Formats: sequence, structure tokens, C-alpha cells
Amino acid sequence: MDQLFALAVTVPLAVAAAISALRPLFDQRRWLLDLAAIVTAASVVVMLAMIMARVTGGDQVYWFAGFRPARGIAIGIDFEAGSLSAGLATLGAVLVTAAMTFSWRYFERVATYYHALMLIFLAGMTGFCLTGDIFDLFVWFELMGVAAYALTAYRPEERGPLQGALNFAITNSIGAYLSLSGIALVYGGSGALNMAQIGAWTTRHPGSRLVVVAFLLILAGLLVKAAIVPFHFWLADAHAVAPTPVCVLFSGVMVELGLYGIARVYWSMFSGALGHQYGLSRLLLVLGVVTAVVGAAYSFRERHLKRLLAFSTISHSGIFLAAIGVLNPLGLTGAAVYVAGHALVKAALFLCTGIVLHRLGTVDEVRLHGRGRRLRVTGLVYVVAGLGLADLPPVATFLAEGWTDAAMPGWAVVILLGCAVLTGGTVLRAGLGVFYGVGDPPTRQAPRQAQETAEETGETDTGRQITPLTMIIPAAALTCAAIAVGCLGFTGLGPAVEAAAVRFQDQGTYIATVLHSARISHPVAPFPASPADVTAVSVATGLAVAAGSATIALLTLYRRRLPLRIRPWPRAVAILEGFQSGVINDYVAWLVLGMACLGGLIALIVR
Amino acid sequence: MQIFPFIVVVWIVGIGLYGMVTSRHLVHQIICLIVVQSSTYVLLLGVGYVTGGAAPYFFDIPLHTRAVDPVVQALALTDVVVEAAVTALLLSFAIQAHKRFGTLDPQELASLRG
Amino acid sequence: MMATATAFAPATGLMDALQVTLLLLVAAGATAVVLVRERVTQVLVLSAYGLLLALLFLAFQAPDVTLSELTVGSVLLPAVILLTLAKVRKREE
Amino acid sequence: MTPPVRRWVFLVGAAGLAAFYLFGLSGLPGFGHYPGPYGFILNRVAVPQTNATGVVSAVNFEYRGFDTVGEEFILFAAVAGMAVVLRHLRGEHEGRQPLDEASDRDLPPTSDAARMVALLFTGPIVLIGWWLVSHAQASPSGGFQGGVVIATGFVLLYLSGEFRVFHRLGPADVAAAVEAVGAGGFVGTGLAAVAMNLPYLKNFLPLGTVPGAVSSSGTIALISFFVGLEVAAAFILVVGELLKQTLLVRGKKR
Repeated sequence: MDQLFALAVTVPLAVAAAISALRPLFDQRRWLLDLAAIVTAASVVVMLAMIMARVTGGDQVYWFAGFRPARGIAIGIDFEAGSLSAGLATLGAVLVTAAMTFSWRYFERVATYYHALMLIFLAGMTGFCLTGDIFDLFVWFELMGVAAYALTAYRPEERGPLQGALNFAITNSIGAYLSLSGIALVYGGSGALNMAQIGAWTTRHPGSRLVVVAFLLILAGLLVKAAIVPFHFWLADAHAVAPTPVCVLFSGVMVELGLYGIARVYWSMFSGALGHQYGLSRLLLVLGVVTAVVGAAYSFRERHLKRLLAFSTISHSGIFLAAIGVLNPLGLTGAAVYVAGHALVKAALFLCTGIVLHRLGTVDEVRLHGRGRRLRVTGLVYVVAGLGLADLPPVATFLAEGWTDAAMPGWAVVILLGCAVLTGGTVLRAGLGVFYGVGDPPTRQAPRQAQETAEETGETDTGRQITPLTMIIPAAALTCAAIAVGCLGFTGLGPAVEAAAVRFQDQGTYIATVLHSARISHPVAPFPASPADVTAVSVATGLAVAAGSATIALLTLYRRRLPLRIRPWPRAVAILEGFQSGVINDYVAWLVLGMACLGGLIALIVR
Repeated sequence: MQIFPFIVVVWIVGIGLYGMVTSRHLVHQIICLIVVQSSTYVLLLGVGYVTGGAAPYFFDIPLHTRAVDPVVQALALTDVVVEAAVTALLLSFAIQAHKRFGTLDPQELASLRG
Repeated sequence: MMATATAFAPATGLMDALQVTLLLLVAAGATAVVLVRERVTQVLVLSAYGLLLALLFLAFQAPDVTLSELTVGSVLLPAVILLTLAKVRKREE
Repeated sequence: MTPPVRRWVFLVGAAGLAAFYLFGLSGLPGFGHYPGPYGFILNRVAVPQTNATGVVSAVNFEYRGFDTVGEEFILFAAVAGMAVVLRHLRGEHEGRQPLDEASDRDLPPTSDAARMVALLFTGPIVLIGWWLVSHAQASPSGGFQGGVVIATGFVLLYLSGEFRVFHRLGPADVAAAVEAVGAGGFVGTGLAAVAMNLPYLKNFLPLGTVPGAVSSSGTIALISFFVGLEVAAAFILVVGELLKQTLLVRGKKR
């Protein structure tokens, strides 16, 4: 019995309650509040890392209140940790620690509730990763959501935040209600809430209409959270307005948790009933590719630094979904490492953007052109992280890139590499332009967008002369961590993650572990697993993507010197703008239409 | 009677979503969200119902009486209370939006966003 | 087993009729909540809808949920919404 | 999208989704034929195992108590979020006070009869709520229902126009602290079990001898108490925040 499982979730909750109860104590001592929050988050990192170390030899289960299952029937709630779930939770805790450190000096005044909400968000993430009960999953999902809505609206003096928070909250709530309906549906059939027990039940009812519909409904909330097209609209609105440390969590792990949820739900509850079907895999793959393309296209035409990064997150979310969607161990291995590498560099990019806002008072790429020259360290970190986003070896993303490429069909690889080049190029364009003044100086302002970005100034007072160490160190540390993980790839990271992926995908082992306390250390891969090594091809691809990104960045920065002028087709631009309208009614309509299309396709494919 | 309650569930979801799509007022939209949400309670309690079953309290009835499912009731019970607070959070967003822009029409709010 | 069950629950036929009536009322109530666009009236309709839901839950043998829904759905939530409307109306005029 | 286009997109989607949803629902065992086993097993074992005769409370506070921890904090986060969102309206921009916050705005007068009725009802309602909170294990009651009933009593006090009475009885700071104590107490009860090297939330108090009595079923009563505190305080805070927005007593010299 391992109490760490319970403590990793309940300690941050207890601290959140304690600092709220003792609020007057912290009125004059904000450092105490920051310290308490950072120490708590860091201790959660340690606890989760210990859990991760313990589960390398096989998953472990913790039964709350000691209600162990009897004869294959669970009456309590369990936590089930494997390497992948514990690893993702650890990643989330690391990012929370970094974000809390960053916000120490970032916010001038900050209410106790900010810290409490961040800790609650942390607990929600951890619970979501570790739980083995489908309703419990929903509870932590909701908890994470509510904390996130509140954090998005944290600076209500801007005009933006409420719009973003409202769109975020309403779309996510609808997704959550659909998920809950799916849970009710599967409960009505199986009479179980434990995911292993449901898995055992669905395996006995393969292809039942109840199972198919419940699967998609449960996915609804997760797809919304993962910002998969056409459920992605909320993400850019929320990112544009949420405070930077919060953006770090949204892009770094919250979106990825949605994808983790999809993988978890599929492999623990439905893989036996729905099978490793070619059609289902193709559906997820196409969905991922479309998302990647849409995200990359929107990212490219954006000049608001935070929205730009937000759209690149959508693009990467699509890549992850495609990698998970191939439904084999190598794809999942690639997705897992990709998520880690992406989270680290994306968080660093957001933190650098926060520093730019802190020092220069705006996040408009054009207005900032060349103004970031003084921020030498920040600029360096930004560009290195940007290259990391473009899969430059030895940043961890290149490893993942190689593995996902090996796992996917050729056409998807080509398109996804194109998306990686485009988003990488966009981020590098911004970095080179802002921090090094590369490219032609801007000429005229589009007044509307200029006004929008100018309103971002409220987070901190403008025109500061130095960057506090607590702001730059987390950014630099995260980038270094991404490189370190990449270097691990040369010393056997691949096979270890792949073993974890095989275990994650083995439903039989999962059920036996949870319901019958079996310890199976060597599960069998449902597909013959190709070895996850660092190959010359993956290094070359990584270098090529990075080079391509740099080329795109330079081409767009010097576009006015090009012999031929590339003009966007105005009508296409208008259509693109029309989709991202900011009107919540539109988002709801797309969500419903998207669910209907997916439902029709899944019903056709699976039955 | 076999599927009728579930048809009602689908109707409630549909009408609630319809209200959200056509609404021109944020508070009305949030009320429609409450309607969508209420469908989950009807569904939960509907799937756990047992024809002729008693309520799951064994204070004054013998232990082996046939009773309806207590689990869905527990889930719905907490959800009713908790989601009310979440709704209040959404309403406070609406109040703030109104404060800042003087309107609660989603269309106008979006165009104001810039 | 069945004999004891019927002793403690109303006759099945009667229960069925009650449930069907309440389900129909709930469906109609939901429709009314959505379609009534006059703000304050809508809140009153919402309150009535909460009451109907509470009755339906009672017919589903869930007195616990009834109690929650009764206080939350037909008193607290409408009160909260009315307060919100009172706040935002002041400047609409 | 223009509203008509949007409506068509929605109607097409909704028709598809409804068909799909119904397709799935038709695969259920049918209304009234819940197959079990989860609920049936709990109905059988809950009373002997926990000494609580209300199985729903046993599920909420014992078998699935960990869910309830999460739900509690959803409530907590929502109320904290409200305080965060509305705080700027209250204090911080003294310079540009919006029109509707002018300090001469006063409470609408309440008729004496209405006030009497409300005041008469408040006491009993709070008492009923308290009874519900403390009888989680027996009948259809428990912290959630009791908490909202207590909050309703306070809301009546509000509506009676006795805003200042309300403030004396439930000042926002105290309510916020009580709320945090309620949430923390629940988590803490679970942690106490961990400190005794039992699984989290394991019932560590004696179960009593009479099923359904107030002193029976160990931690269920304790947790219900904390949940009641949290829920009541949370809703008092919610209503209080909104009322402050509407009536703005802030401008008046107290």
C-alpha cells in the first residue's frame, strides 16, 4: 500500500484550503504565500517522481478507503499508475512549479486565491492522470476545468479575459456534460464505474451500439480539451487572455491531458470491444492531420505572440493525436516523448513571451520588431526553444519526431512534417524579428490588431529595466531539460518508454492488475513493436525540419525583397477569420456538427 | 416505457443546445446550459432505476428489499449542488462582461473583442 | 422477493403513469425555459422546471436528489440569476 | 456565421447527434431494468459495513468519498473564481466608479410583513438544514442537501432586506474562512487515516451499535459535517457576492 498515491493529490488540496483559511496571515507576507505554493508544487514533483520510479516494473494500484475489489467487482475508487500516467503527472507538476516560480515577481499584486487555484489545478491534473475510475476521471476533469476558467479570468480589467474565459467555460462545460452522458450510458450497460471492470464488460459486448455511442460521448469532453478541430475554437481565445503563467499550463499539459484521456479511455475500456481497427485508426489519424494543418495555418498568420503560440499548440495537438491514433506502441512512444519535449519548450516560449510583456509592455510581433535586442538571455532562450519546437537535435522533440514518422503512413508523415516546419518557422520568425531585429522593419499597422495587442499591457507594469532571475531561470531550466531529455534518447530512453507504451496498451494486463491484483511485468504488445532507437534518419529529419523552419522564418521576414509577391487570397482569409469568430453560439454549433459527423463515421466504421 | 425516458433526455439536450445556439443574451445562454446539464441528471437516475424498487434507505424497510441504484443518486446529488456553483461562476463572468462592454449579446461582445 | 418489493413501493402501473406524466412535463418545461425570452419570466419558468425535475426524481425513488434539486434548482439558482439580472439591467435601461 | 446559417449548421448537426445518441440509448437494457452489479451490491453490503442506513450517503462519504473530495474542491474553486472575478468591481478602481455604484443608492424598503415572514422562516429553515447535515447516515439527508438548505435560510434573511443583519451573522471573511475549513476538514479527515497508516479516507472512528443513529457510522458523520460547512458557506458567499454587486452597500458608511 503506497500512501504517496493519495498524498500527491490531497496535499496540494489541503495546502490550498489552508492558505485560504489563513488568508489574513499572508496579507503583508506575500513571499510566504509564494514559498508555500512553490514548495508544495515541488514536493508533488518529488512524490510523483518516486511513484514513477516504483512503477517501472509494473503498474500499481491504490484503493481509496481500502475497498478492494472482490470477484472482479470494484466497489471503491482506485488510482492506477503506470510509467506513462505517472510521467505525465510529473510533467504537469514540474510546469506548475516553474509557473509558480515565474509568477513570484510577475504579478505585482496577487490574491491568495491565485495560489489556491493553481494548487487545485495541480491536484486536478494529478488525479486525472492517476485515477482508474471513469467518474473519478470526470470529477478531476471538471476540477481542472473550473480552476482553469477562474485562472483565465484572472485579470478582469482587460476586455479580453472575460470573452476568452466565457468561451472556454461554456464549450468545455458542454463537452463535459456529453462526457458525463457517455459515462451514464456505459454505467447503464455495465453497472460499473471502474475502468478495468468496464473494460472487462465491453470486451464481452464487442461492437454493441451502446459501447460505440458511449465511447464517442465520453470522448467529447476530452476532444474539446485537446483542442481537436472542430472543437478547438476556445483555445486561442483563452490563451490570448489568460495570464502567461497560466498559459504555460494550458499549452504545456492541459491540452495534452485531453489526449492522454482519450488514450486512457480507449485502451482501458474500449480497445477490446472496438478492436485495433484500421478504420478507427484512420479516423483518428485524419482528425489529427486536419487539426495540425488548421493550427499551423492560423498560427502562421498571427502576430499576437500568445495567440501565435496557442495556434501552434493546436497544430501539435493534432500531431499527437495522429501519433496516438496509429494505435501501435511506437506511435504512443513517439507521442509520449513528443508531449514531454513540446511541453518543456512551449512552456519556455510562453515564459519568454511573459518576460517580453513584463519588460516591453506588449505582445504584438510587429510593434516589438527589434525592440527585444536588450533582452539577450531571453532572446537566446526563445530562439533555442523555438528551434526545439522545430525538432532540432538534440532537443527531445526530434526523438519523438523520428518515432512518430516511423509509426505513421507516408502521406501523413509528409503533411505533419510540413506543419512542424510551418509552426517552427512562425515561432522563429517572431523570435528573430523581436529579439534580433532580423528582417525588414515594419511599415504600417493594421489598426484593429494593434489595438487588440496593445490591451495586453495590464499584467505587469511596463518598462522595467531588469528581468528578475525568478523569471528567466525557469525558462532557461525548462529549455535545458528538453535538451537533457533529448540526450537521454542516446542512452536507452526509447526502449524504456516503449515498454511503458506496450503496458499502457495492454488491456488484459490492465484489467488483471486492477481487478485481480496480478503483477505482470512483461506484457505482450498487441502489435509487433518496432524498436525505438535514435537513427540517422531521425537526426537528419530533425535537422531538415529545423533548417526548413529557419528558411521559412527568413523568407517571411524578408518577404518584401522577394522577386515575386505572395498575396493571401482575401476571400480565403475572410473565411478563415469567420471560423474563429469569437461568438460562442458559433462554437456550440460547430461542436454539435462535429460530434454528429464523428458519430456517424464511428458508427459506420466500427459496426 | 422502455426507451421513453431516454427520448426525453435527448430532447432536453437538443432543446438546450438549440437555445444556446440561437441565444442573443449571455444570461439566457447560461440558463440554457443549465437545461443541457439537467439532462444528465435525468439520464443518470433513469439508467439506475429499477421497476418497483424502493428508495435506497434501509431505515424502516428490511435489508433485502429490492431498491434502486444508490450510486447514480450519489453522483447526481453532488453534481446538482456543485454545478450550481459553477453556474454562479459563469454568471459572474457575465456580470463582468456587462460591466466592461455594456452588452450581453455574444455577437456584439465578439466584435468588441477586436 | 417481488412480494416484499411491491409491499414497499406503489403499484407499478400507477408509478408508470406518474413517471410518464412527469417526464412529459419536464420535457415541456425544458422547452419553455429555452423558448421564453423575457428575462424575469424565464427565471420563474426555470424555477418551476426545477420543481418539476425534483418531482420527477422523487418518482425515480431518489429523495436525496429531490432535496438537492428542490433547494438548488428552484430556489438558489433562480435567486442567483435574478440577482445577476438585477445587476445587469440597471445599465441596459 | 450569420444567425440563419448558424441555425442550419446546428439543426443538421443536432439531428445527427440526436440520432446517434438515441441509437446508443436504445442499446441500454431498458428503463427500469438496471442490470447492476455495483448498486445492488452496495445496497446489500452498505448497511452492515458502515452502519449507515442511507446508502446514498454511504456512497458519497465512504465508498466513493474520494470523488466527493474532488467535487468539494470544484465548489471551492468556483467560489474562489467568483471572488477573483468580481473583486475588481468592488474595491480597486475608486477613481472611475461606474454610475450604478453611486453611493447614494440605497436598499429598497421592505414591507414589515415580508420582513416578519422571512425572519420567522429563517430560523426553522437553518435548523432543518442543520438536522439534515447531522443525519447523513440515516435518511435522505447529508452535508450537501443540508448545506444548501442552510444557505437558503440565509438567503431569506437577505431577501427580507435585513442586509446588515445578514452581514453581522455571515460576514464574507468569516464565510470564506468557514468554507476553507470545511474543504480542508474533509481532506484532513482523509489524511488523518493516512497518518494512522490506513488507506486514505478509511473510516477510523467507531461505527456505533445502532444502524442509522447519529453516533453511528464513524467518519461519515464527520465528513458530512465538513461538507455541510463548506456547502453552506459557499452558497452564502455566492449570494453575498452577487448581492454586493446589486446593492452596493460598500458606498455607504457603515
